[in-house]
Amino acid sequence: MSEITSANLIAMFAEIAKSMAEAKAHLCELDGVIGDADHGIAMDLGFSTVATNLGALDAGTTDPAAVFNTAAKSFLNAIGASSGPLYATAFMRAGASVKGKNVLSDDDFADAFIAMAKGIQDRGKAEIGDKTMIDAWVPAAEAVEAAKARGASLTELLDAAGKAAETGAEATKAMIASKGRSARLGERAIGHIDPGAASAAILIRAMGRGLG
Amino acid sequence: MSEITSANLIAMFAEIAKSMAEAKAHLCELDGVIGDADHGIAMDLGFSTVATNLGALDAGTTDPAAVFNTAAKSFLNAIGASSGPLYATAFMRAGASVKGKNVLSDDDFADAFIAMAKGIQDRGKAEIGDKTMIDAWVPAAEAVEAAKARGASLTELLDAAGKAAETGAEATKAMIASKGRSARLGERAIGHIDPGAASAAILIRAMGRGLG
Amino acid sequence: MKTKKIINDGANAVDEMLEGVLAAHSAKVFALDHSPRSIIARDGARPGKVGMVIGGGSGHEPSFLGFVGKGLADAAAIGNVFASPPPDPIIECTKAVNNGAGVLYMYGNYAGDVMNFDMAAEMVAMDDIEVRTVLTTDDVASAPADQREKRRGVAGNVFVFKAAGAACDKMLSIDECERVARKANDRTFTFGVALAPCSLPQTLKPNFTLGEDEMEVGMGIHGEPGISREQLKPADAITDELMDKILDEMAAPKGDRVAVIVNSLGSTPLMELYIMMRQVKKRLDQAGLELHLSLVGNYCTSLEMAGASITVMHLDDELQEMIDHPCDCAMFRAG
Amino acid sequence: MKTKKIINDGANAVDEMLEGVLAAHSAKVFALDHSPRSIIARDGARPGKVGMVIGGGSGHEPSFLGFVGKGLADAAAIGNVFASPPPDPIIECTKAVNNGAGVLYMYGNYAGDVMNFDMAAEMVAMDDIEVRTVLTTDDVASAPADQREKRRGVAGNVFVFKAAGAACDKMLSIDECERVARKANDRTFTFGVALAPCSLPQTLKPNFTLGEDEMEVGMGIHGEPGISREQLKPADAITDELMDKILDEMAAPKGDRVAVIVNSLGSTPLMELYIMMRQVKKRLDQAGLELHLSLVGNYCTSLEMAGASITVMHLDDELQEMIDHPCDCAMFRAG
Ligand SMILES: Nc1ncnc2c1ncn2[C@@H]1O[C@H](COP(=O)(O)OP(=O)(O)O)[C@@H](O)[C@H]1O
Ligand SMILES: Nc1ncnc2c1ncn2[C@@H]1O[C@H](COP(=O)(O)OP(=O)(O)O)[C@@H](O)[C@H]1O
Ligand SMILES: [Mg+2]
Ligand SMILES: [Mg+2]
Ligand SMILES: [Mg+2]
Ligand SMILES: [Mg+2]
Repeated sequence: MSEITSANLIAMFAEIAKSMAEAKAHLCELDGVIGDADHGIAMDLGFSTVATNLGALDAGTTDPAAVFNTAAKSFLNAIGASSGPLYATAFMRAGASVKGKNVLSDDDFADAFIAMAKGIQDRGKAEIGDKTMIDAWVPAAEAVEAAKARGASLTELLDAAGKAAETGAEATKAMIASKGRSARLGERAIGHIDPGAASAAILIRAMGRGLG
Repeated sequence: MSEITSANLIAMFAEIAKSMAEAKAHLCELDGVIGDADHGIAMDLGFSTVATNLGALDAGTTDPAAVFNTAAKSFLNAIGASSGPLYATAFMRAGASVKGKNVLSDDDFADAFIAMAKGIQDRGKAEIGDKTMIDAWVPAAEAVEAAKARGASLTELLDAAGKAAETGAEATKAMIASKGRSARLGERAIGHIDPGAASAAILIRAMGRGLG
Repeated sequence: MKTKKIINDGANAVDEMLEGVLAAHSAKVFALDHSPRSIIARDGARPGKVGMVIGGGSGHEPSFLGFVGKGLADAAAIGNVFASPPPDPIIECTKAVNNGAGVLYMYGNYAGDVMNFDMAAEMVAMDDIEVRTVLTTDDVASAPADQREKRRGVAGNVFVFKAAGAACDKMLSIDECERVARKANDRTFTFGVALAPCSLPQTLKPNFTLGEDEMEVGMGIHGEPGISREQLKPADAITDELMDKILDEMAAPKGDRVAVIVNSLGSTPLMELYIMMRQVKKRLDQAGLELHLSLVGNYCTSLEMAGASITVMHLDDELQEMIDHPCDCAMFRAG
Repeated sequence: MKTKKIINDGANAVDEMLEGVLAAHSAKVFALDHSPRSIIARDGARPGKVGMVIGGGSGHEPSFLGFVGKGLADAAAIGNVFASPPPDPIIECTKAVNNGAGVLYMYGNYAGDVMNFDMAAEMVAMDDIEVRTVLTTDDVASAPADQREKRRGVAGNVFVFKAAGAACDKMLSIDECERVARKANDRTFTFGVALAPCSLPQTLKPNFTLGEDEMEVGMGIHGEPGISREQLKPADAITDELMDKILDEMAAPKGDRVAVIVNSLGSTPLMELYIMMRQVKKRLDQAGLELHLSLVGNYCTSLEMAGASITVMHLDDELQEMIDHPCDCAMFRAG
């Protein structure tokens, strides 16, 4: 795909919503072990609200920045919680990075993706190794950066991002948490995947499918 | 036995206490089905307190009436509940019926037994067929009356009482309750033995063993 | 499998609880030295005032001991878990709050309580203390309407005691206090459902069993079976079932005022109670009744039983005045 | 097996609960028309007074919405179950209670709440509303003493909010209110145990598992794992374990006064709480500390979780005055 339209973005968010609905119980289980068992509820509710609100937009008259901003506001207001501000910031930053454009090139989308990861980092102040969604998003953003540099197709780029996110999420198993609810667990968190990292990998994979 | 002393009565109450301790869980289960699941607790606590308090008496200087009255007061104060006033009245009536005697003949004991059943009836106002302990006590008292009339031994008399009580208790299975907690159950009480009738049969059997 | 509880020896649970109550609320209540299960209000009985003694089994906290205090009961006699107190603590409570103006006994209508309180009343009559007894019979599930006197007393106790306590606090005569108490009881209706059992501290065994998706309609507050076992329904449907019966029996004309308790049987949390309250309000609105006061929370419990009851008191000017009258107890304040 | 709850659709539980709260307590609180999850005190904000906004996830009732009212918080922003509210209702609460004297944000220290309240604070700063934030960090189980700022806020909220609310009600300046709030938090310590899990209304699945005779020491109020899993012990031993740590950290000199909360996490009944209270009093007596005030009951819950926490606030004259100051909320009264 060489041009990503608002309609494409809306379809992408619909695909994310679909995958979160499917992953809901699984994500709640992961969160139950080291957190408060609601991460699946939050992600499902958040993205289903996003999908509904985006569905009400006229894709023809809404620019990509507005799509991202609507997603941000919808997600935030639907759920609050930790994921709310993190993903709302991600989508606002994506919106800011594509401000003024009517359609996005693959490079524009890569920049938006990188802005998302940066937004989550700025909002949550987590580092790699803190056992959070950052452990999926930062490697994914790095993979996107590399794919962009080598001129990869959008499909390749998002596939690389998905792989990196999955590897990063898997790696949280071995970590002690130092941000979020599980930060108080110490050693007891080891062996359990971080739910936010797991959902990040699912989300990034859904992006690939939604835009593919 | 032709003479029943205070020491014999104290031994009888000790035997009752022992059998209630054994029947505790069973009686709670019966009460759980149609009542509030505490009948075993009440009977066990009540008679263990009776046994303790009687154990502190000097059997040589305490007359049978005083034994019954101590049993009545101990039982009542230990448990309250429904069984408390019913058995306390039973034992006070038994005490009154043997007032002034130092030892009891078999006939005296038969009269005391009959007074107990009468006391429970007076206090609780239940009739035969109401699905209460009365369904065990009244047939037992009738058996005692008949045994006394035919000059049966104390052992025979208490055995007849025990049999009658057991038959009476068993018969409560078929009844709809009209006194006590299960009175609100209507048809749903059918098929379940009344816990107070069950414990009455156990108590009367223990009397036989305790005086035997 | 045993129910987990934060207790020491189950046999001592009631006495240890009372020690904790006295430690926490020594400014409001004390126990008689010679009768530790007689809980007396510090600011209750006074010359010329009708004394008010309530009581019943333990395990229903804050009922009954939590309602002892200025403007409500002057004393409570405390029984074992789910068992009436014996006459002795009732007698001691009576003597402690008697000021010659008579003493009102108020408690739920259960065979055990009736026998023990009646025995106490007979004994104190010998000391020339005039006792009047008003039984609460608010549980609509426990007998047909034409046999009101056979019904059990449940969460409606709170309103009935409250009204009677106010009458006593206003220094009305024993005749008047009794009249108010009877009227309060006549106009109070409770209906509840249980979702899961509780366990007595002495056994730690559930006192009844319910299927995975069943509820017992009309369950008693000691786990006595109710009137029907049904599939668990949505909150609005449950509330409707309870309110249908209550509103029907109450037969209040449009424009009248009511007071409501949405009561947890123990472990049902406030979130669920308020979801029920929402539908209660809808039903009252539809019936044209004005909601004057709502109590939502744990008022008459069955240890950790799951479930809830709805109580509606049909107010008149007098009852409203009594319900609004201030009271200040260890576990309940109003006005 | 699903947990039985009296709800309709789990997805609507919070909003339906709020409708019920408004129906029951319309005299005390209202929701903003344009922001139904912003609950405002009728008799709260007034000219010259520092506004006080609290908030957090639902499922902890009576926290937080029950503490909105005269003398305590002026508003609460309500989140989904166990989830911080988003910035919008916080912003609307802030605007509703702002009177130019500044607004105090108070809430438990959780990543989600911090992010959402901070976003709100950034937004209202653009409207020239001065916001000060005081996080509660009373849970001694959630980080070592030298990392107090990492600790969670749990039932100690009640005392910390109460003290701050009194300072606001006494018309102290924003600097003073903030100082009182910080001091209250610094001197408040909570430690708890969980015996059984709760289930979110959306899933009806227990949010953690515990063995048949296990308890989790230091469990968070959202079911976050605590610091150790132990065999269930007798009430006195549990209370000792909690009090040992609290008294050690509090390090109060003999003769000082304290206020105590023995809090149910949901389904642990009053009987058990008062049995704990009994041992709390013994430990305070041994430490030579005077028990000034006790709250025993459901103050900061986790839906129907079983378990309890003990909170001790180390009073000084100022905090005692703040704790005794009258307040009158939908679900809490004092003074
Ligand atoms: N400061 C942070 N930075 C990045 N991610 C975070 C941070 N705090 C929490 N998270 C992520 O949020 C996830 C939990 O989200 P969720 O369950 O929706 O929120 P809550 O913890 O409020 O219940 C964690 O698994 C973690 O990945
Ligand atoms: N009025 C009565 N007359 C005779 N027996 C009664 C009466 N009421 C109740 N009982 C007996 O008491 C038994 C229940 O006793 P118990 O469980 O100890 O008391 P409670 O009902 O107060 O829990 C019933 O099974 C019944 O046999
Ligand atoms: Mg979570
Ligand atoms: Mg019983
Ligand atoms: Mg009983
Ligand atoms: Mg959460």
